[in-house]
This record gives sequence, structure tokens and C-alpha cells, in this order.
Amino acid sequence: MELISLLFTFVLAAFLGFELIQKVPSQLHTPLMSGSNAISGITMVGAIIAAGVADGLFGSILGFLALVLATINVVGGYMVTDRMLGMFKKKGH
Amino acid sequence: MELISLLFTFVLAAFLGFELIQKVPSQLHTPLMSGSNAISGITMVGAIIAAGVADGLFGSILGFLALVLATINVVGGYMVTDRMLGMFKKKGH
Amino acid sequence: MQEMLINLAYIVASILFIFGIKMLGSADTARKGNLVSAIGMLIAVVVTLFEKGLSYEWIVAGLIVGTAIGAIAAKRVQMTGMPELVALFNGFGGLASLLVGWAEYTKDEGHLTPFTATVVVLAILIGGITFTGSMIAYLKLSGKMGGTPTLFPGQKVFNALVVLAMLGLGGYFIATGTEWALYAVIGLSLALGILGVIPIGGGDMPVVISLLNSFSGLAASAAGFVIFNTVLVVAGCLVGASGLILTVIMCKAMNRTLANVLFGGFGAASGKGGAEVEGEMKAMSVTDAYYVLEAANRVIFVPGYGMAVAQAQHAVKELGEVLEKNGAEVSYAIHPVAGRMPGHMNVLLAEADVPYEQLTEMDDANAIMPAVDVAIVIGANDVVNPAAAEDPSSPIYGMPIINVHEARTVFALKRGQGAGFSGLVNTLFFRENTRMIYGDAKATVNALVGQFKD
Amino acid sequence: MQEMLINLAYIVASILFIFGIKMLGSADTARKGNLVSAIGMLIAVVVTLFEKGLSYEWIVAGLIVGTAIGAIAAKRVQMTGMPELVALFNGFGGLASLLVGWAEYTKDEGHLTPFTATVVVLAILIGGITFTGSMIAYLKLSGKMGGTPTLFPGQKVFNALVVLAMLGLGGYFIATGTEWALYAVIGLSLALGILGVIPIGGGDMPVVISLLNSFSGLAASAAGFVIFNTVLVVAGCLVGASGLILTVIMCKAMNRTLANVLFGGFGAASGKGGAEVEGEMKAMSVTDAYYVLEAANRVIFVPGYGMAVAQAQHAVKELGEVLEKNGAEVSYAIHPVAGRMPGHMNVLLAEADVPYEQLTEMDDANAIMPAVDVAIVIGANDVVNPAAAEDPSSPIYGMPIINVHEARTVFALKRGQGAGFSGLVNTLFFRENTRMIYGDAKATVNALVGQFKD
Amino acid sequence: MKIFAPKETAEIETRAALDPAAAKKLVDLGAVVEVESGLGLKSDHDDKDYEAAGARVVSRRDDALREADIVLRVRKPEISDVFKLKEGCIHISFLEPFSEGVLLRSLATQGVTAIALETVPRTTLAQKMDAISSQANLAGYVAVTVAANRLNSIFPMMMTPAGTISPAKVFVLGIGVAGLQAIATAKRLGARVTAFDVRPEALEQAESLGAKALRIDLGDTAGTDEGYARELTRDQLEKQRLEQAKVCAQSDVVITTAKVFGRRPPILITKDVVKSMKRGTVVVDLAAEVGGNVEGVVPGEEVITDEGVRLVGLANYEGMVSKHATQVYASNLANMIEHFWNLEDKRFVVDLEDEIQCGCVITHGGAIVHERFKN
Amino acid sequence: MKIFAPKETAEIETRAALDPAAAKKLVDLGAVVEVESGLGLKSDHDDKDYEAAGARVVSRRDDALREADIVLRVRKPEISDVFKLKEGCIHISFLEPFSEGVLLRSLATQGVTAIALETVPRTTLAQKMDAISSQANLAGYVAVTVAANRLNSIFPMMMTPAGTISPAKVFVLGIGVAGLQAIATAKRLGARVTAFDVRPEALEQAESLGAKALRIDLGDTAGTDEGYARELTRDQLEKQRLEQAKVCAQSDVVITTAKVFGRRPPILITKDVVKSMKRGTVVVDLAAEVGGNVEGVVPGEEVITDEGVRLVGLANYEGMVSKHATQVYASNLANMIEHFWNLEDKRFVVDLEDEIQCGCVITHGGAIVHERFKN
Ligand SMILES: NC(=O)c1ccc[n+]([C@@H]2O[C@H](COP(=O)([O-])OP(=O)(O)OC[C@H]3O[C@@H](n4cnc5c(N)ncnc54)[C@H](OP(=O)(O)O)[C@@H]3O)[C@@H](O)[C@H]2O)c1
Ligand SMILES: NC(=O)c1ccc[n+]([C@@H]2O[C@H](COP(=O)([O-])OP(=O)(O)OC[C@H]3O[C@@H](n4cnc5c(N)ncnc54)[C@H](OP(=O)(O)O)[C@@H]3O)[C@@H](O)[C@H]2O)c1
Ligand SMILES: NC(=O)c1ccc[n+]([C@@H]2O[C@H](COP(=O)([O-])OP(=O)(O)OC[C@H]3O[C@@H](n4cnc5c(N)ncnc54)[C@H](O)[C@@H]3O)[C@@H](O)[C@H]2O)c1
Ligand SMILES: NC(=O)c1ccc[n+]([C@@H]2O[C@H](COP(=O)([O-])OP(=O)(O)OC[C@H]3O[C@@H](n4cnc5c(N)ncnc54)[C@H](O)[C@@H]3O)[C@@H](O)[C@H]2O)c1
Repeated sequence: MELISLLFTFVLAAFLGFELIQKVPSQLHTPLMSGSNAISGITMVGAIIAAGVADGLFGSILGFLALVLATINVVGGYMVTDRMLGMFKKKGH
Repeated sequence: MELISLLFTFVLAAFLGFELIQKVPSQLHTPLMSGSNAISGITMVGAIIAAGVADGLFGSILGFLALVLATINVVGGYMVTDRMLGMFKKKGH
Repeated sequence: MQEMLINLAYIVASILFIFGIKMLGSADTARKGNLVSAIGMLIAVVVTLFEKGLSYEWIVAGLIVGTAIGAIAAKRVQMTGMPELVALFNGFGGLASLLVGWAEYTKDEGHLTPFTATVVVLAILIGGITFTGSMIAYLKLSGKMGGTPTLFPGQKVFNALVVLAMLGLGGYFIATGTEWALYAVIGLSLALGILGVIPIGGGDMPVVISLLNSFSGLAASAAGFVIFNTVLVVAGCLVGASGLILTVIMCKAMNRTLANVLFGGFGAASGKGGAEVEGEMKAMSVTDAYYVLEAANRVIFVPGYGMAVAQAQHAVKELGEVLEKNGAEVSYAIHPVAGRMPGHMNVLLAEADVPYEQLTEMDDANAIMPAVDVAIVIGANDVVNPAAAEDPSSPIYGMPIINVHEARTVFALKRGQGAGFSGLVNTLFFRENTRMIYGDAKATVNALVGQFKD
Repeated sequence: MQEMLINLAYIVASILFIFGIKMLGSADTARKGNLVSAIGMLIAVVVTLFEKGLSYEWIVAGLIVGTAIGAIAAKRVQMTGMPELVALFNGFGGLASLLVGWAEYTKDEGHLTPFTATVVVLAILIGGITFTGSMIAYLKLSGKMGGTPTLFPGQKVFNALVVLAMLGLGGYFIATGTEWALYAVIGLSLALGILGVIPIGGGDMPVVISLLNSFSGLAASAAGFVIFNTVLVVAGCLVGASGLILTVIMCKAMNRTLANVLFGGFGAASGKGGAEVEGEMKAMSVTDAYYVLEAANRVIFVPGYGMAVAQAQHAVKELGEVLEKNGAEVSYAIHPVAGRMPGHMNVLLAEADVPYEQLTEMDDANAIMPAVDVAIVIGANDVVNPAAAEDPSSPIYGMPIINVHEARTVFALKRGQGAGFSGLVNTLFFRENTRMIYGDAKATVNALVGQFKD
Repeated sequence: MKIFAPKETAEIETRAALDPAAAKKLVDLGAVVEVESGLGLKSDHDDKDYEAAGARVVSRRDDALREADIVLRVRKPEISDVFKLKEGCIHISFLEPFSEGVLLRSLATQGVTAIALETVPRTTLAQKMDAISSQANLAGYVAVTVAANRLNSIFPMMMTPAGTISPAKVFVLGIGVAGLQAIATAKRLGARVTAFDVRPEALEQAESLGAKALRIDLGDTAGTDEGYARELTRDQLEKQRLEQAKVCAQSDVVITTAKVFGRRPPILITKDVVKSMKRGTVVVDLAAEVGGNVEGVVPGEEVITDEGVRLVGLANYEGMVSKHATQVYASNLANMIEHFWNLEDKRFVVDLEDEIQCGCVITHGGAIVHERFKN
Repeated sequence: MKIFAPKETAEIETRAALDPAAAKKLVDLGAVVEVESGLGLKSDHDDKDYEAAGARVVSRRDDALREADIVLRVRKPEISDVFKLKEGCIHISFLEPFSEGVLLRSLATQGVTAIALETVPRTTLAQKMDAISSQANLAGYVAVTVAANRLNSIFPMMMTPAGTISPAKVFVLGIGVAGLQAIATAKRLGARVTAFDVRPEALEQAESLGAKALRIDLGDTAGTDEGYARELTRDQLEKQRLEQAKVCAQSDVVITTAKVFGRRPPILITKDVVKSMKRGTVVVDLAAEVGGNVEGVVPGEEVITDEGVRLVGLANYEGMVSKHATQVYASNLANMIEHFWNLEDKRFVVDLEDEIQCGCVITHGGAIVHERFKN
């Protein structure tokens, strides 16, 4: 059942993802990509768990590496996106 | 966890429901209402289970009644919606 | 494994519901969308029959009876009777959810977890309101009950008390599991459905049904939590959310708010006390204006000097065309002194190629005004100032005007609070049926056109 | 209870992600959207730290190192270097997912359920491709590697073999749990990321990154299945789906298909063999045309008799305005014999109030044509027939034409296969860079305008 | 009441004070309407049309003048005609009250209630009877058709196989009612139009018709309360002339419409400026009849300067479209009579308290009653 | 090669065969260009303008004619002028080849290569040298400005405080180049335009300019290969006249442009129809010079019928906008010369095989070479 619930969630999230993005003005393509790249850094949550609960040094190292990388992705991703978006002076739409 | 998954599912479905309906032409308001009313007859699934697994006559009767009502809702709902939609000659959009 | 398959089928059914709802929202695909969602339902129902441990006699009987009634009703009904039939069906769905919740309670009696107790109460409560509310809507729509709001003194307070009692008893049941409290909740929810709908006028019933439809979805979703069934949760919630949005859209098309529809009737009981107030200028967003225009059958444009300033004539012409394509009858009422030179509006509208047939002289326009759904005043001011007809102290008293205030709804497009050539205050903008759409007329009209094309 | 709270927090985080993505899609709210999603991320991360049984030394170290590197890189990067930085970050995210999958394997070694094994393989496989693919994209974008496609004979077959091997070994691992198979999958996925991206030109890298971003979301989602964590599944899947849509949108803005972008490079290796073919007329939908126009910086309209027949001048003017508002430079190229009388186009465009400054004579239009992103041919035919310049046997050979075929992309708006006044076949419509948009010109142009206003 | 419309006596006048439609309207109000035979000939209406509308066609003009309670004309009456009117007769027409002191005194002496259309207040309410506007409007249109007819080239732009014809440049000076209509008409024909006026709000109005407004900073130039322009100072005029001269030199057509209420119109275009214009330029002066905005213009004539510039100074532009000019003029009069008509008594009620009448009744009860012309 | 453009001798002609711009183009091709002094006076160009363009201004017309390799004119030459031309001289102008047999023979005898602009093929390629089109286009515009000037009322609709002025009804008969431009111009001015032509595709073209097409079913009426209309049968004409008469009776302005290649234009509007028209209607006949589409029209004049209908039969409509008419005419000629110019030899290459020259060279090498005029 747990698994099914996850699948359900997965399917609904997929549809929601499709519906959310409709017409994106071209100047937003890159920031949007960058911003959602930061979200994909959610794997950081997995990395924390992996780093925190791994048994054995090897697993811990893997987890540690995963965490470092995921953190870079998240922190860097959000900051870069914000910088990009900061550049757009509102064109007075 | 099971419960959390259900909640997750519920939340995602809610967002999806909001996103799905955007601009509906006014002549479709009634059919759309009618069509989604038919979907809300999904409680029929609950009714089947209630009618099929109830212990005690009272529970069975409750379940039976629920099933009859839900079935009316589903069958009637879909058929009426279809009739309504059949009436619209495509205005040649 | 079997459970796995059943659940996978539920996922498929949910996906079909999603597609179904989406397709129902557009004219080209609506009918197919209904079919798609029906297939989803079939899958969900058939698969459920494979659940372990079901005894089939009740089920088969229930299915047969329900199918027969539903099919016959749907076949027999007159075209004009459809809305009330939907109300009826909707009520049945709500009642079914109530019964499912109740049945679950009878099964687990006594040893309900707080969570289950909560969702049982929710399913019963929402289902009950949906049921009786839909019944009243059905009666009002079918004419078996008068369409006028039923009002009595202290109604608001009384209803509020009923709600409080219901919630209190529900909480009590969840906390203690006391049986009578549940029955009381059932009773009160049924009562509330009736009490909530009787003060609403017959004309507003479609909105009420849509809202109750949203409720019945939520009730199904609550029933899903009761029996831990995902497809119920998902489908119910989809209907709950999309139904709510639809309800809001329907309200906007009537140029009303949901609160106004639901509680407007109460106002009718208390009102008519105070003196004639000045009113206030009510702004409206372009999107909301779209919903009103989308539902309008007769639209009249009243251009003025502001249209010329904004050079909005081409945009106006296009909005006219779009409205016509949408099925509305469109004309342009030209006041003789609109603009700043004789024939100012003619020059501009001819430039935009508005057909001569659609240009209407003041008197002809005024003759049809009461039948006009929306009069769109585009940067006109003096020429639609009701003071000319109503206020003998006004310097323009006696000048014939275009009586847009007699139209059902007036949209006044202007940039701000600017006065017209004669510098007078225009009471039109303060009227009950007037909505201001602020901004440069060209931008506003273009935005409206944009709303139609998406 | 704690677990419950954590999960509720995850739900909140997911909701914030949803809002964040939605807000990122519109210029007014994008920056706030990014903030909203960042808050969601913060909540998810903080809450995870409360998970039971975590040992914190690795975690704290990892967080500090990662935050420092990420922040410094983001601060230091030049504006022009941002896209490659995004590629780099994206690669890290993919690698992180791979590592999470791997770490989970080391923990459960040997006693993986088939399901867990499957998702571990998926997380590793997608994560691996994302990682190396992003790295190549990074190198190409930053100029550390040449932007030209790297091609070698038999590339297609070789890559297909790698894919097959990877899938086969993945299946073998799932079935048997053999360790080396997993390592082989890791290696192959890393290789595939490289192999898949090197044949793609530098100019297409943004699309590749967007696709890989979608992949990294899926990898995260797979990792979520590995550790049974809902927020990972939801957020990852949201990114996966929305990233895919975004990728498709980006392709359309380049007037390409995704397949063309991904595998187009291969074609370059094989091409240029056959004789000059006639080509075929390629139709395009209004929506796809919108994506191209939306991204265009310079647009030129070339009206002809068909615009007059359709009376599309007002619509064309409006499209011009909309394009200008969108930041494009717009002009109208008037061929001296366009239409059916001298000055035919002038009359119509003047009626629609197109500013004289935007009317361009043939020679001036031809001078800028190679720099034009989109030339929109509105019901013109003879006056844009390249045969006049290229085919000495043509009866119109020697007549100067408007060289729309030199523009990057040509949209030809006409109703069907109708010839022009002189009855000639027009090879323009068969060219590689021409897209036919069939239908009455006015309807088509109006539809295009509609696409811009929503 | 008996309403009489005599034929116009000025040779140049093609309009009439009544057309059949307006006559019918007055008949419907309950008046007895008489028109002089041949009244509508120059505006394409013959006697039968008036008869069909319910009017009586009379030939004995003097008798009719003597008996009439209301006399309707286009132009000011000859003094000899004034003395034929009976006491209490209401006389509605243009009167040129600023220059016709003797006429006003005669009207007063005769006991006539004389209404001058020139001084109808320019309020929103009075616009239906504002003949100055209705005629100026047509004059603005005619100015352009006359210019198009005289110009050696065409107005619209055309990109043709034989090269591109660039659009004519039209400069409109004075953006009152006539100027606006001139702008609109020239724009319609495809010209590039520049316009100038001393009143800043008029510039916005020109833009509302798609013209380019020439904005010259002249300091304070607000109009009078009646909506007419005030005279400018010498410095202002100089600066304005300079800027205008530049535009004039590039224009193919120049149309001037600037009037100042109650005075000689200002000279906007001096001889020097005319000299600087291109060969073939057409200058249409709508103010020519009252003095002209252009130096060298001869009222009622067209002259071609040595440099090949044509100065058009016609006297009666609106008269060139006499049918419509008559239609709107007659409608103005009928609207006025209807506005002040008492339906029960079937009579025109003179009421000097009324804001509109206060503005336009010049003589009444044997005296000049209008504030402005009392002395 | 020496190219010479003499002054036009016809009093009525205001156009010239060269304007400074075209002269410059020819000079740039390497030709020696001579123009007769005063050539451009009526089209607003003086001798200095031509000199500035690199042309030589000469006064001795006869000498120049004798020496010229190419002579450019607007109208057909007098026979006396023909005999001044040298052998092999290329003469480009309108020639009226269908009626001017003697002239053609003289040109042949003299050994002149005479090009008639009337017979330039109406193909897409040749359009840049098609003077019939370029002039008809302007004539169409002028027809409307003339009508607007003559009409007693205005074209556009106006809803004014003094009532609504309804738009003028304009009926355009014959939707060739001139008809189309007339439609466009009348539409611009705000008129309601109805149009008719026997060629069905022309009706679509009228609609593409916003006019209402009068559709009469006449059976087979396809045009000739050259794009000109074919003559109609008697029955067809009758039916057509009937339908048109109805529209005419309601119109304020009627413009006729119907020509048939090489023949007298058809009578589209008979005396009876003219009688049925409203007083004040203006009829502009663009075919008047070659015979007219309207019964009662006097070429070169304007007559007013007893019923008050004005029949305008001017002879040279395009000449009323002589500056632009000259510009496009000269450009047509320059385009033609450029098209057949050999840049190395700097000469006009006569090549009767060429599709265009085959259509428009009438005489060459001492004989009439054009198929159509050989006998
Ligand atoms: N027709 C004639 O011959 C003539 C001649 C002279 C005077 N008049 C007088 O002019 C008046 C005409 O009446 P009317 O109703 O046409 O105009 P109006 O009373 O002058 O009102 C124009 C309105 O348009 C609005 N506006 C201005 N620019 C705008 C823009 N860009 N977008 C949207 N709205 C804009 C202004 O409000 P905001 O500033 O708030 O936007 C103003 O309230 C009458 O009083 C008439 O007597 C007429
Ligand atoms: N300018 C002049 O003075 C003049 C005079 C006479 C002849 N001509 C000749 O006319 C030609 C002008 O060339 P051109 O490029 O302007 O036009 P064209 O070559 O005649 O082509 C017009 C095109 O428009 C399309 N079309 C027709 N109606 C349409 C509608 N409602 N919506 C969309 N498309 C429509 C037609 O294709 P579909 O049928 O497939 O839609 C046709 O291919 C030249 O050959 C020129 O020589 C010009
Ligand atoms: N209330 C109404 O309904 C109504 C009716 C008619 C007119 N009006 C107002 O009255 C105004 C004037 O009307 P009119 O057409 O009779 O004016 P007019 O004929 O007296 O003058 C024409 C124009 O010339 C301008 N002018 C004067 N001196 C000038 C100078 N030195 N340089 C340039 N321009 C100069 C004036 O400002 C005016 O705009 C109108 O524009 C209008 O706003 C109002
Ligand atoms: N290929 C080109 O580029 C090119 C150039 C110029 C003209 N053309 C074609 O040639 C056509 C004719 O040109 P034109 O203007 O010189 O024609 P025209 O002056 O010879 O005749 C004018 C019009 O009168 C019409 N007509 C003849 N008899 C009629 C009758 N009895 N009733 C009503 N109408 C009648 C003709 O059909 C024609 O449209 C043009 O419309 C165009 O299609 C083509």
C-alpha cells in the first residue's frame, strides 16, 4: 500500500508538473530551468538521510559526498536563479 | 505513513483540480458541473465496499442504500451530461 | 498482488478522471472528456468488485436498482429539466457518502481512532449538507417550491447557532465516540442543508448546485479517508477543487461574489432601511470582466473622447468581433456630441472598419438599452451622465444622453477619476450596476480581447 | 508523532515548490517564486535533520562544505557564465542522486527487494547520465571544449549498444543482486551521459541542460522511492514533468523538435549525400509558431493580395504591436506589385494605422533580410517567389522579389495550395526554413495575437 | 406661430435656412411654416420637397416677411429687410454682431428679437443649436477636398512598380472644430498631418485623430470661458511663427483655421513664410472671409504667387457642400426652436434668464439686451 | 546614346516624359539626356532641377529631335515631328495605335522604332514599365477627389448634434486599376462603395478593398489573355444595365472606368439611367476621352443635365496630379530603358524576340512589326 501511495503521489505530481508550466516567455526559460534545477536538489534530503544513517565508512563517505554535491546544487542553484531574476528590470508590462 | 500518503495525495489532487479548470466558456458551465458531479459519484466504490463487507444487517442496508444512491448518481450523471453535450452543435470554432 | 493490481487500476482511473475534467472544460473535447471519465469510473467500479471478502448479494442488487433508476431518469428527463436532475443526482451522491461514513461507523463501532472518527464526521456532515441542500435546489429549480428566497427574522443568528451546535457535537463525538452525538450531527447537517439553501433565490440555484457538487466531491474524499481508499480521495478531491473554481467562475459571469450569492438573500430581508446613499465606485479586474462578457448575449459599446485619446478604435472593433464570434449581439451607440468634433467617433470607427450597420443612433440605442447585458463605456463621460436626465440643477440637464445606466451591467473604461469636457461629476460611476475598469482604454480593451483568445 | 510532523512539513514544502514553479513561469512573480521554493527547500532540509537516528558529524560537515562552495560559486560567477554554472549544479544534483542510490545499496546490500533494486538502478542510471551529460554541457558552454558536435562513424550504433548493455545489466542486477553489475551500470550510465551529449552542438546546450534538469528531477524522484520519502518523490517528479514541458517549449522557440536537437548532430555526419531534393511543404501549428515568434528579435511582415482578400490588415497591425511589446523589431516590407493595384498594401496598412516609419521598400527590406529571425508572408506569393531570382526559365525571372528565403525562418500564411496571380509554383514554400500556416490569414493572425495575450 | 425662411440674397450663398426635414419638424411642433419659392434649389431640394414636408411655398417674399413671427435665415439680413419685420418678430441667423453695429440698432429699433448664432454658448447642452460648429465642421472637410483638388500631387503614400509616392504633408493651423475635421479628412486620405494650436488641450485632440501635434512652448495661452482662443502677445506670436515657418516650408498643403472670438483673425503665415514654401504648395485659409490667417490671401479668390504657391481664400467653404450644410444648419435652427417651444401655446418662449438665450439674444423689446453689445 | 524629352504640345497635357529623378537614373546608365526648356513647369520642376540631375536643357527643339537616339514623350507625336526623327531612333510614348494608322505608317516609313506604351504586356515582370497602369491608378484617385469637389454633400458619415449625415453612396463601374484606386479612395473618405465589373475576379478584388461587389450573373465573361475585358453580348449588356440602373438611382457619385482593349468603350449608363438619378448626383466618366461609358458626357467638359445631374467628362484626369503622374510615368520609361539597356555598349537593345518588346514595339526597321497592326 505504501508503495501504491507513492506511485499515486508520483502520478499526481507528474500531472501537476505538466499543468503548472503553460506559456513561459522566452526570457524566463533560463531562470525557470535554473530555479527548478534548484528544486531538484531536493535529493539533499535523501543525502542527509544517507549520510546520517549509513552504516560503514564507505556508505558514510558516499552519503557525505552526496550531501556536499546536493547542497552545492541547492544553495548555488537558488542564489544563481535569484541573481538572474534580479537582472530583469520589469519591462513595465 | 499511510495516512500521510493519503494526505499528500489529497493535497496534490486539490492543486491539480485547481489547475485543471481555467477559463470555461459559459455554455459549458452546466455540463462541466454535471460531469464532475458524476465523478463525485466515485463514492460508489466506497459504497460497494460498505455494502460488501458490512457486518450486521443494519450496516448492509446502509451500504445497500449508499450503493443504490451512488449508482444513480454515477449512471444518471454520465448519461445526462452526455445528452447535454450532444445538444451543442459545434459552433464552428 | 491482487491488491497491487487493484490499486494500479485505481491510478489509471484517477488519470482518466484528470483527463476527463480537463477535456470537459473546452467545447471541442467536452463530450469525449465525459466519456473518458466514465471509463475511469467503470474501471474503478469493476476493479473494486475484485476486492477480497465482499459478499455480492447486496452489491448486485444495489447496482441493478441504481443503474435502472439512474438510466431511466436520465433518458426520460426533458431538456429543460436537466439542471434539476443534476441537483437530484448530486444530492444522492452526498447522501451516499453520508451512508458510507455511517456504515463504517457501525462496523467499527466503539473502537474508532480519532482520525477515523474525524473523517467519519466529515463525510457525514458534508454529505448531509449536500443531500438536503441539493434537494431544496431541486425543488426550487423544478418549481415544486417557490423560487423566491424564504426568509425569517433572526435567520442569520439561528443558522450560525446550528453550525456551532453541529461542530460542537461533532467534536464531542470524536473525543468520546458517543453514538447519539453522531446521530445529532446527521440531523443537524441535514437541517443545515435546508436552512442554507432556502434563503437563496431560484436564479442563483446553478451556483448553489455547483458549490454543493464541490461539497459532494469533498464528502467522497472524506469517505475515502474513512475506508483508506486512494481513488476516492483523489477523485473526490479533484471534484472538490475544480468544482470550487467552477463555482467562482460562475459567480463572476453573473458579476457577483460567491458570498453575495450565498448570503445575499439575508440582505434582502434586512435592507431598504437607510436613505439613498451615494454609492461607491467599484473597480473590476479585466479577468472578471471577461467572465461577464463571455456570458453576455447583447453588448453595446459607447465610445467617447477617451477612446480617441487612447486610439483604441481598432482594439474596440476587435473586441466587438470577438464578442460576436462568442455569440453576442454587438452594436455601437454614438452620442452626437461624443468626442471633440462632430462625427469624431464616426471617423475613428470607420478607420477601424466597423460596419455602418452596427452604428446606432442615440435614440435607437436607448430603446434597446434595458435588454442590453453589458454596456461598455469607452472613455465617455458627459454623454452618459444620468444627471442630464435626472438632476435639474445640472448644467447639462435636458441634454439627451445614452442611458447606459439602464443596461444590466455597465463597464466604464477610463484611466482614473478624470472628469469629462464639462467637468461634472458623473453619478453613473457610482451606480450599483456599474463597474470601473481603470487604465488606458486601448490597453484595457486589448487585455479583454486577450482574455477571449487563449 | 514526530514522524507525522516531519511529513506534514514535507507536505508544506511540496506546496511551496508547486507555488514556486508556478510563479517562476511569469515575469512579474518569478523572483518571489524562487524565494518561495527556497523556503520550501529550507523547511524540507531542516525537518529532515529531526529524523530519528541520524549521526550528525558527516551531515554538518557536508552541509558546511556544500553551502560554502555553492554560495561562493553563485556569487563569483559572471553574468555570462550563469548557464554553464547551472549545468554544473545540475550535474552535481544528478551525481548526488546516484550516490544516494548507491549508499542505500551499500546499506541493504544483498537483501534488496526487487522493487528497491529497480529504483536503485533507476536513481543510479538517471543520476549518472545527468552527471556526465551536464559536465559535457558545462565544458561546451564554458568554451573549455569546442562547441561543434563531436562525431565518429558508427556513433549511432555504438550508442545504441551502450544503452542496451546498460539496460541489460540493470535488469540482471535487479534479478540477481550481483554487485559488479551495479558498478557496470554506474560506469555505463556515466559513459552514456558523455556519449549522448558530445554529438550535440554548443548552441543547443540550453535545451540539453533543460532536459538533463528534468532527468535530475526524475533521479531525485527515484531516490525518493529508494528511501521511501514522499517529498523527494513529489518534488523530483514536479521538476521532471515541468522540466520536460519547458524543454519542449524551448525547442519550439527554436523551431526544432526535441528529437532534432538530440539526434540532429548525427544527421550532420551522414548528410550532404543525395542530390538536391525538391523538399516538402511543412505545416506548422499556430501554437508552435507562437513559440518561435515569442523568441524572435526581428520580424518582418510581407503582405500580399491574400492579406487584402482576408481583410487581415487590422489583425496584422495588432500582431505587429504585440511583437513590438514583446521586444521584437518589426517592419513591413512592401513589394511594389503586391496586391492588385498600385499601392494596394499602402491603402490597407494605412487604414490599419501602421506607422509610415515601419513601411519598408523592397531594397531596404532585402538588405536586412539575413538578420531577420522570422519573415511572415501574409497571403503573398508571386512577390516572394525565389524563381524570379534563381530560375531563368521562369516567366517572372528577372523581377526583383522580397528575399524572404534569406530570413532565418519564414512563415507562409495562406489558405491552401493556391497559386498567385501569375499561376506559378513557388519553391519558397518547399524550403527548409519555411513553415506553412494554413488558413484564412485573418483568422491565423488573430490566433497568433491570441497566443500572446493570455 | 408663423415661421418664414426667405431665400438668401447673397449671390455666393448656396445654403438655405430650412431643408424639408427641418421644415417638417417645425410643422410637427405646430407651427405654420412658409418658405420662399426656390429656397432649396442650390442645396438640391425643390419646392415640391418642402410642400411634401408640410410647408407652404410662397413667392411674395415681402408679405411673408411682414407676417412672420419667426424669420429664419443663414446670413445677416439687409437693413431694408429688417424694416419689413413686424414688432416682436424673432429673427434667427448669423448676424456678425461684432462688426454690424448699425444692423443691431436697426433690429432693436424695429422691436425685433434678434438671435445671433455666433454667440450661442459653446456648452454641451447648446451644441445641438451651435451653427458655428456645425458649419465649421463641414468647412474643415471642404478645406481638404479643395486642397486635394488643387494640389498637383496625391495625398496617400503608394509603393508602386513605378517607384514610391510619398504621402502628402499637411499642416493644419488652428485646431478648432474645422481644424479637427480637416485633420480627420486629410488623415483619411492618407496624408501625414501635423497640427498646431495655441490651446494645449487642442493638441491632445489633434493627436486623438492620429495627427502629429507641433508643440511650441508659448507660456500661458488658456482660452476664454466660452471656449474661444485669446489673442497672443507679440513675443508669443513671433516664436510661434518661427516654428511654424519650418513646418510650412516642408508641407504640401497648409490649412489655417485660426479665429479669435470677436476680432480680426491673427496673421499666422506672413509673406516671407509663403515665399519659403515649395512650388506647388496649396494654402487653404478658412479664415479668409473675415480677414485671413495668411498674408496675401484675397478673400473669395485663389491666387498663385510668383513662387508657384497657391493661396486659396474662398468665402463660403461650407457652401460647397450646400446640401449637408443646409441639413445641419436647418437642424440647428429647428433644435433651437424646439428647445424653447411651448407645446401648449405652440410658441417660442423668449426668456432672457435662460443661459443659452442670455448668450445669443442680441436685441429684444426695442433694445440691445446682450451685455457685450450694449454699447 | 542621346535621349531627348521634348515639351508636350497638347495644351491640355500637364505631364512630362521625364522628371529630374528619372533623368538622373538615365544619366547614371551612361546616356546623354536632353530635355526641352520648360519641360517640367506644369509638374512643379524647373530647368534647374533637371540640370542638377545631370541633364542638358536645350531650347532648340527641332535640332534635339533630329539628333536624338531615343525620344521620350507622353502623348503621340505630331506627324510633322515624326519626320524630324533620324532613322533608327527609338520613340517611346503613348501612340493610340488602334486609331492612328497614318501615324504608325509614318513612323515606319521614317525608320523609327516606335514603342507604344498601350501595348506593354500586362505581366508581373513588365509592370514596372506599364504606364497604362501607373496613370490609370492616379486617374482613379483623381476621379474621387473631383467627385468630392463637385458633390453638394460630403462623403463620410457623421453623427452630429445637428443630426446624422449619412455616408455618400459611390458606385464604381469597371474595376480595373483605376476602378480599384477609386474604390480605395472613396472608401478612405468614408463613402459606402458598391462596385461592378464583368470579370468575376475583379469583384473579389473590389471586396479586398472593402467595397460591396454587385454580383450580376452574366454567364461567360472571361477576359482576354492580356488581362483586358472582352466585349459583351447584347443580352448580357441589357441585363447588366438593368441591375446597374437600380444602383445608379440610389448613388450620390458614379464613377465609370470600363474600357475594352482596342475598341470604343461600352456605354454603361444610358440617358434614361442618367434621368433616373437624384438631383445633385455626380457622374465621373474616366473613359470620356476615348468615347465615354456614359451617354451624354462631353469629352473634356462638365455638363449638368436638366434633372441636375452633373456629368464630368474631363480628358486628362491624371494630369490633375501632374507632379506624381510625371514621376511615375517617367519612372516607367526609365525602367523600360534600364531593362533593355546594355551596360557595356551603353545602348538600348532592340530585340523583337523578347516577350515584352514583342508586345510593344510597333514599328521597326522601316516596317510595322507588331502582329496586331500589320494590316
Ligand atoms: N462632439 C463635439 O463636436 C464636441 C466638441 C467640443 C466639445 N464637446 C464636448 O465633449 C464632451 C464629449 O463627451 P464624451 O463623453 O465623449 O467625453 P468626455 O465627457 O470628455 O469624457 C472623456 C473621458 O474619457 C476618459 N479618458 C481620457 N483618456 C482616456 C484614455 N486614454 N483611456 C481611457 N479613458 C480615457 C476621461 O477620464 P479619465 O481622465 O479618468 O481617463 C474622461 O472622463 C461633451 O461634453 C461635448 O459637449 C464635443
Ligand atoms: N499591384 C498591382 O498593381 C497588380 C495589378 C494586377 C496584378 N498584379 C499581380 O498580382 C501579384 C501580386 O502578388 P502577391 O504576392 O501580392 O499575391 P499573389 O501572388 O496573387 O498571391 C496571393 C496569395 O494569397 C493567398 N490567399 C488568398 N486569399 C487568402 C486568404 N483569405 N488568406 C490567406 N491567404 C490567401 C493565395 O493562396 P491560397 O489560395 O492558397 O490562400 C495566393 O497564393 C503579382 O503577380 C502582380 O504582378 C499586381
Ligand atoms: N461645448 C461644446 O460642445 C463646444 C462646441 C463647439 C466648440 N467648442 C470648443 O470651442 C473650441 C473652439 O471652437 P472653434 O472651432 O469655433 O474655434 P475658432 O474657429 O474660433 O478658432 C479655431 C482655432 O484656432 C485656434 N487659434 C486661435 N489663435 C491661434 C493662433 N494664433 N495660432 C494657432 N491657433 C490659434 C483656436 O485656439 C481654435 O482652436 C473648440 O475647439 C471646442 O473645444 C465646444
Ligand atoms: N500583370 C499585371 O501585373 C497587371 C498590371 C496591370 C493590370 N493587370 C490586369 O489587367 C486588368 C485590367 O486593367 P485596366 O485597368 O487597364 O483595364 P481597363 O482600363 O481596360 O478596363 C477597366 C475595367 O473595366 C472593365 N469592363 C470592361 N467592360 C465592362 C463592362 N461592360 N461592364 C463593366 N466593366 C467592364 C474591365 O473588366 C476592367 O476591369 C487589371 O484589373 C489587372 O488584373 C495586370
